[in-house]
Amino acid sequence: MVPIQYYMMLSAALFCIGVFGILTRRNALMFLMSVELMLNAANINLVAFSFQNGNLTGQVFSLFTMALAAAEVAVGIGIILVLYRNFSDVDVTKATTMRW
Amino acid sequence: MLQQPFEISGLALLAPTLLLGVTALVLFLIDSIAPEESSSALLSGVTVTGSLAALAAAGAILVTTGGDPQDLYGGQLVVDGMSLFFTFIFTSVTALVALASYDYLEEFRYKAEFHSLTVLAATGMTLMASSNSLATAFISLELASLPSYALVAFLKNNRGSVEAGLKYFLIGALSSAVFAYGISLVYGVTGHLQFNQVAENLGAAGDGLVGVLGVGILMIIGGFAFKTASVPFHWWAPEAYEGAPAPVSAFLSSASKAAGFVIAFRVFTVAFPQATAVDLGIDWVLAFQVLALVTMTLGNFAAATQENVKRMLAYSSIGHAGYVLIALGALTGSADQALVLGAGMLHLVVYGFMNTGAFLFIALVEYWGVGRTFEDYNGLGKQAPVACVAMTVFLFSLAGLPIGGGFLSKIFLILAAANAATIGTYVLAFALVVNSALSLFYYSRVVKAMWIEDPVTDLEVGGYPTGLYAAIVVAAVVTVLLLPGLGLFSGVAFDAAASMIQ
Amino acid sequence: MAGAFDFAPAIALLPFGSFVVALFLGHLMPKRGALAGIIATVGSLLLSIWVALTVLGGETYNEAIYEFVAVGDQPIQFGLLLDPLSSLMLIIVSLIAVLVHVFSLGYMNDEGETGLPRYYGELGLFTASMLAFVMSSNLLMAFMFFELVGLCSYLLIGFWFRRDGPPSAAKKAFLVTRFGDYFFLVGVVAVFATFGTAQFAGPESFPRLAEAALAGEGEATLLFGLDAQTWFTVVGLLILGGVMGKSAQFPFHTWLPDAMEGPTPVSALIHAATMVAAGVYLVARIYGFYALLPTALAVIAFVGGFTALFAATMGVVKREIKQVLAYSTISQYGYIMLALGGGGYVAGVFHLTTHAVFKALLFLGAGSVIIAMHHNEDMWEMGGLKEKMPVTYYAFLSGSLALAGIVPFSGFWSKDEVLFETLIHGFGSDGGIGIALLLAYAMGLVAVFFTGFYTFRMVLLTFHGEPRSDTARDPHGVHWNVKGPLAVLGVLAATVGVINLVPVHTFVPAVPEYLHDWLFYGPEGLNGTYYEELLHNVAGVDPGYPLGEVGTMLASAAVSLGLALAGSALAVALYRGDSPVEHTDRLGSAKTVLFNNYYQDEYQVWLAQGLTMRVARGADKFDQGVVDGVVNGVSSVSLLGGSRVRRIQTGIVSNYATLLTLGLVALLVGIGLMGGWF
Amino acid sequence: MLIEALIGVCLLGAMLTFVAPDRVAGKLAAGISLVPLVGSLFMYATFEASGNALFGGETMFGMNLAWFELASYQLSYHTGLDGISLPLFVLSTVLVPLAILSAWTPIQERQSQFYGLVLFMEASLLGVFSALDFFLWFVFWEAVLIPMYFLIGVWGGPRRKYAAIKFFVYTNVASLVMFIGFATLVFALGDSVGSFGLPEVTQAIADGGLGSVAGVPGETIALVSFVLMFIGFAVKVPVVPLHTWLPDAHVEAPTPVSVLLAGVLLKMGTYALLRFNFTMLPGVATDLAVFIALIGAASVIYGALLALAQQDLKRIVAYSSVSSMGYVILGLVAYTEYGLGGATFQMVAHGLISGLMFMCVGVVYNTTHTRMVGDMSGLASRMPYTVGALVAGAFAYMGLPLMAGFAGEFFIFRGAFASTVLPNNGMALITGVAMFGIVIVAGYLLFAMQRVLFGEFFSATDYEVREAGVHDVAPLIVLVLLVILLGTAPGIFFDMIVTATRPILDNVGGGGEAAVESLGSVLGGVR
Repeated sequence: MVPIQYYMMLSAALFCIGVFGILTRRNALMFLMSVELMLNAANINLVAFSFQNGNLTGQVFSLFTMALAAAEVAVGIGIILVLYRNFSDVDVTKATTMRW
Repeated sequence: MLQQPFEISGLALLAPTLLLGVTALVLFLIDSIAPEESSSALLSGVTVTGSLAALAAAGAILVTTGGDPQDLYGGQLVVDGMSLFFTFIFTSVTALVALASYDYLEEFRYKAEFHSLTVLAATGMTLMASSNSLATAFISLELASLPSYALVAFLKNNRGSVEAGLKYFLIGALSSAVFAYGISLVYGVTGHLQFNQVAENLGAAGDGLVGVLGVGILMIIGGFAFKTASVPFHWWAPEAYEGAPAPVSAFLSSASKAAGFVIAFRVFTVAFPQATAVDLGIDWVLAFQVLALVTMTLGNFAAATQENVKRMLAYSSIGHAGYVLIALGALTGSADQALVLGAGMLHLVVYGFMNTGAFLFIALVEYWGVGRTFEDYNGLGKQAPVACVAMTVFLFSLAGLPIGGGFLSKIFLILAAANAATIGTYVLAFALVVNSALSLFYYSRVVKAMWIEDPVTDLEVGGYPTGLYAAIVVAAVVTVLLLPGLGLFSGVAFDAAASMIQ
Repeated sequence: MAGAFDFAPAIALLPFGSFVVALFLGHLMPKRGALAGIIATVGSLLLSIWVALTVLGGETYNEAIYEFVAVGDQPIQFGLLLDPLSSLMLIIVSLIAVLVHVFSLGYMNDEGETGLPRYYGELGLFTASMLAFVMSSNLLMAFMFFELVGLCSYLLIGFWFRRDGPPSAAKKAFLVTRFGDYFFLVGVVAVFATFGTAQFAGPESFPRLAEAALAGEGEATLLFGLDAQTWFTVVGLLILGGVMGKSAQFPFHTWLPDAMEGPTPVSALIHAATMVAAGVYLVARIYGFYALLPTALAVIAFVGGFTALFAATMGVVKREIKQVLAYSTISQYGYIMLALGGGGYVAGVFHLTTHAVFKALLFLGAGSVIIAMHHNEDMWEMGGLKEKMPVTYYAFLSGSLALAGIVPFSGFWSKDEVLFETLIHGFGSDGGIGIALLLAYAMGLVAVFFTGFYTFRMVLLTFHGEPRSDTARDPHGVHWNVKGPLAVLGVLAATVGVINLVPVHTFVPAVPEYLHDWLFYGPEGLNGTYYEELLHNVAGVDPGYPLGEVGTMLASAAVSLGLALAGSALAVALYRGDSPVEHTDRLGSAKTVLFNNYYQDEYQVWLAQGLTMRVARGADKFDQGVVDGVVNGVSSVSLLGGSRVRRIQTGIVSNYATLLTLGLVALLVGIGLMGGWF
Repeated sequence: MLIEALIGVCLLGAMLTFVAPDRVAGKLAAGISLVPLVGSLFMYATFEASGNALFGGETMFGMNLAWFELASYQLSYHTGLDGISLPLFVLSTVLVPLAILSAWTPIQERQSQFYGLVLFMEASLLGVFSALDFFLWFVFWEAVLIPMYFLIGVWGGPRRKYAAIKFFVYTNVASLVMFIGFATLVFALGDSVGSFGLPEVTQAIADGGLGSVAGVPGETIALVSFVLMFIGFAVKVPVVPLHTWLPDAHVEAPTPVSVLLAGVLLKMGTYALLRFNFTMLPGVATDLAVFIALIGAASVIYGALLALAQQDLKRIVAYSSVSSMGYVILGLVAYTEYGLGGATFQMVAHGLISGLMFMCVGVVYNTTHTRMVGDMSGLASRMPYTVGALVAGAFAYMGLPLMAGFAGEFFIFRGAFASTVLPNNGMALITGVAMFGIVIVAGYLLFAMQRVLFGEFFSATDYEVREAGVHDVAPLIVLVLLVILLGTAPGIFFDMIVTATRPILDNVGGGGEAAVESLGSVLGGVR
């Protein structure tokens, strides 16, 4: 059996990649994808721990997470659409009419 | 007590949530029957009725059960004094916002969508209040958040609104990912998601997993910090509140913040009891102290020099999040924890009215098209004395002057900090004093503009919208009445807090 | 049956009533309130005489009549103390008040002054306060009325408030006396703190308690760890501060010459005969306390002797008639102080009495001259008034002879006794006090010469020679209401000395010494006999007669009379003739000093305006700059901080994400390190 | 019940006035404010309670109802008057109608709002002096700020916005600091007290309920909360160096507001000091007596010096208030009957006198439109009654006997000089030095009077200067008479004050000896 630590390292790595993507990418879609990576890192953890702990709670919860992620993307895409309509760009750093 | 799913009593206990959900569906229904000519009055009426019905249901349940915790769905949800108390806040704010939206939305299409999104978010918030498991917490949090994103970006041809929505959404998505990851770590260590079971298994972290658990807990804090607009997850708040339609700002800054706090209260008192956590070396109380300090200071200092009233209120809202965080930061072993939590709850209930009222006043000003800066408010008191009196009440109550309940609830927070009697909480108490003084300064800038300054240009307010006025006046009256009448809530609040602390 | 004492409160209340009536109804009355004042003061005079007669019958009165407040067993009361001393003073005050009221008819009404109801009201209030002060049974009550007479003095000096001079003089008078009163007030609270009571008389009075404490009996709270003698001396000197302020003793004398800006009747009443006497009266009143304290006595005597000489020298060069009289007043009160400090209780009171009479006379005489001269006070513009106004002249001359101390006028007797008493006590006492008294005596003696000089310089310049101005050639006539009081006082000034012909009594025991007997056989603890015992037993002040009792007396009298005559003769020599000339240039550089009053005003003005104002302005700068600067600075720094803090909200969502992550990591690391996770 | 009725009248009156048309608002408010006046005089006439409300003494005219529960603490609606609070209560009800009268002339804009706010403030003031539960008291205490902010901010002078916000923020911070102090104190009492009622807390402390909290000994907690409360109240008093809001507020405030500010609001500070610090924590007070006394003396001298340097009449009077309130601090810390009683009496006396002075200056300003000393002179010939009142007020300020100021000051001096709270008669020394204030006060008032009132008439502003109207002068006369009345018969208030301060002294016990040995423990305690 694969030790739980490996799963954790995997998920941590995935999470960090997601964070890195958020910090470096200006494209809203890339931003969204990075968030998905982070959520999936959580899902890996949940499933792995579920297996480790011997209950199904984690697995069930990971299903919910996926569903929510999808919903989130739906809303997100909508917002990105109107962003494009108003700012003619999907660069998240372009929308800076409000600051300070 | 083992509750069977779908047992009739269970459904009855969830009546507020269900009523709100049904209201949202009814709104969709109305919209789909007559998408073009749906009247503002009808939609607002339905929303207000639905919210008030939920409010009444919550009250009825509270009276019937006396606030005793009632587990539902195997303990995934719980209905107790705390959840009902916050349901009261959510539904009141929703009703006020819906009432105000009657005028505010008059010119817009998609009124029904607006109302149903509000009600759906409120539904999510009531579920958050009842969540008794990290899973339901996450789901209900998302249920509250997703409609909020859409609401903020509701004015889709307005760059500000869209930008606000984007920022809110992006930070929100990031935060929920952090939150989810934190949940997964906690689940990994304890093997459970339900709060009481998490608490029972916290000890499992003893064998080398403290770090994992600690990181998980702090990430969960992050999720709540986003919802409550606390440092360092507050970044969305100034822009979202400024850019969003004012009623939405009111809704988010009052109800959504309260929702974040109720789930935080429950998680940290039930799932991660302070004594156990501190024994393990996970001093989340300290973390909240730091967050409270930074949040209130940053919020107030940034608010102090704003030119835009709405943005000032947005920052002040961050400041208030910092105040309420004292309720978590003062949950030390030495504190009377019921007092501390209760103080936070009371501040949120008062804040629900006064802050909503203040933002609704902004909505009124936007409705008039007067302008957004302090100077634009000059001489407004002569034009619209009633609304300006109400705004004065809101602002002074926010500043903690005894014209409304905000006075008592703020000093209760100081009291809570003094009660905990550690160096950290005293620092918080004095920080609150300093910040409160600063807030008095910038709130009174608005008051000064309204009453003391002479208008720069010929100011003409355009009409006296009934719905907005009604909402503002109701909020003002309740705010004032909460000064002598806070006792109506204090019993519930302190009992609820006490029963949760055990 | 109601006796005199039952009506005693009316002595003060009557003039108070006239104050109210004159002030509020005066404008409706003929003579604008003067009648009310005259009636009231005559009533007071009659009652005072009745009281004095009753006291003469051997009765005294010392009762509380009004309880100000009461806390536990330490009430603060208003009471009346009617004994020989106070009843004598009552008569003096009410008598002079009557005369001054009458005189005012001529000086104020006939001259067509406006604001007369205010004038008479204030006179009434003054008289009431002064009489109440005299009757006070305790130190606090005395202090209170002491202050009230100060108020009246302020108001009356500033009566002509439309001019610039009087308000300024009034302010100065109040301020300088206030400075003395500060010490007095500290003394009053010190007396309360020490003894728990401020009663003048009775077995529980503070002088008696002090005596007991010095004898090692009884209880007195000594402060600052001082022994009883030292502490009591401190208290005594504190009270003396008020005395010196009111009685215009050096260095608090500067206000009195300025106070001459007030109407002349006011100068006569307040700044010569009565209010200024309040200070020395107070010393006499609590003589039982001072008699215990040799150091205090020495200070009193020394201050008195110095002031007598100091003021007399300044009087020599003055041009205005009232200025001469003002310095003379200061000087004469110096003598009274000298007497009291020198153990001459009776002598002091005697000189107080005679001085009140002759100085009131001189002021009223000067007032008469001033009326005649159309309010020109410069003596060098006068001359030759003797023929034009004989009544004034002879009355004035009587007062002048008394002032100069020429036998047999009243001033001679009293001044002689003052000097004699000081001399013998100076000889008789051992140690420092003896030397101090002798020094003080010497100064007082020298002052006699100057007194004679300035007195007759004044008389000659005013009344003799040829008129030196048109007004002097054609003076304004005066009426009966001016002449009447002058005549009364002129006679009194010449004769009042008979009340205490001590030297004569020594030779001819049949000649009575009324005042001596009157004061020596008063009520227990308040009489001269008792004071002598105290002086002897406690203070160590004893009489000594180097030339034998009679010889010393004769020698002393001869010396002082000789000096007075010498001074007078010099004045006559210099200023007689039809057209006298100024001789001040002969004084050389001393002239400048004297004309500038030894620069006393300058340094006091510097203290008030130069130093204090500078300190005040400095404090104000400090307050605005530092204290308030900190407050405003905190606010500015906060707002500046606020405007900096908001800059981190850059508007770029990627930055937010970065900061969010950094914040979370910082929190993780911080809490983790503290919890020992790693 | 009567207290509530009067507060209710004020509140209802405030609302009524607020909606009344401007032209009747002044008269309406004056009429309404007569009700509390009559009520409080009735209270005075029928007052027969003795003892101190905080030591279980009988109180009158109040109520005690449960308000709500704060966790394990019961908050109550508890009011009542005792010998300390009744005089101040009466003072408030006397000054408000007079202030309203004096507002008729200068206040011409937004009158109904002005008078409404004044009545609202009266309600709060009455509450402050009658509340006996901490939270209730604190509500009133803070509520006073709101009308004051508007009254200064809307109707004030050129720098009114600055002055208003400065006053607002400064005093608000102070109140909250004080709140922390009191909260700390109550929590340190632990289970020995179940409420924030002032009598309950006082009793619990007196019974030795202060225990150690989290290893911090009770004495230290008492010290800390004393200092916090002292700072909080000191701002209100105000005590040097926390006074700088006062001159600004006074100078900018319109006359009637200055009257109330100086007359009543400052007394809230000393009243609270007496009620809280000096009643509840006498041990700490005597331990810190040397500092407190020095602060008091410094206020006296420094405030007077500042007044000396001013050219604006209002600033002069404002700084004199700082000076006069310093005496009150001295009297309080003395812990003698005359000291405490005199301090309380002085609150009332100074309330009347400073009110009188501000009103006089206000009348002068209404006429000449200037307050600068150099801008006018010789007013006495044009406005005799006003000047008469001003002279009377000035002399009362200087402590002229038979006027209220002297009585208060003398009691304080007498009490403080004899006090033994400091070893080696330190209090006598400090008092003696502080008393020099009576000379300085005379100095600046006499100088100002000489220049403004006397001499040739002159006015730098082109307004016709003549005697003010009846409703301007009448309040002045009334106040002069009251000052004289209180000065000749101080027992009117002093007697009842003393019955109420006696329990405080009893609680201190043998103040004298205890204090001597406690100086050492101060240094120990502070460390």
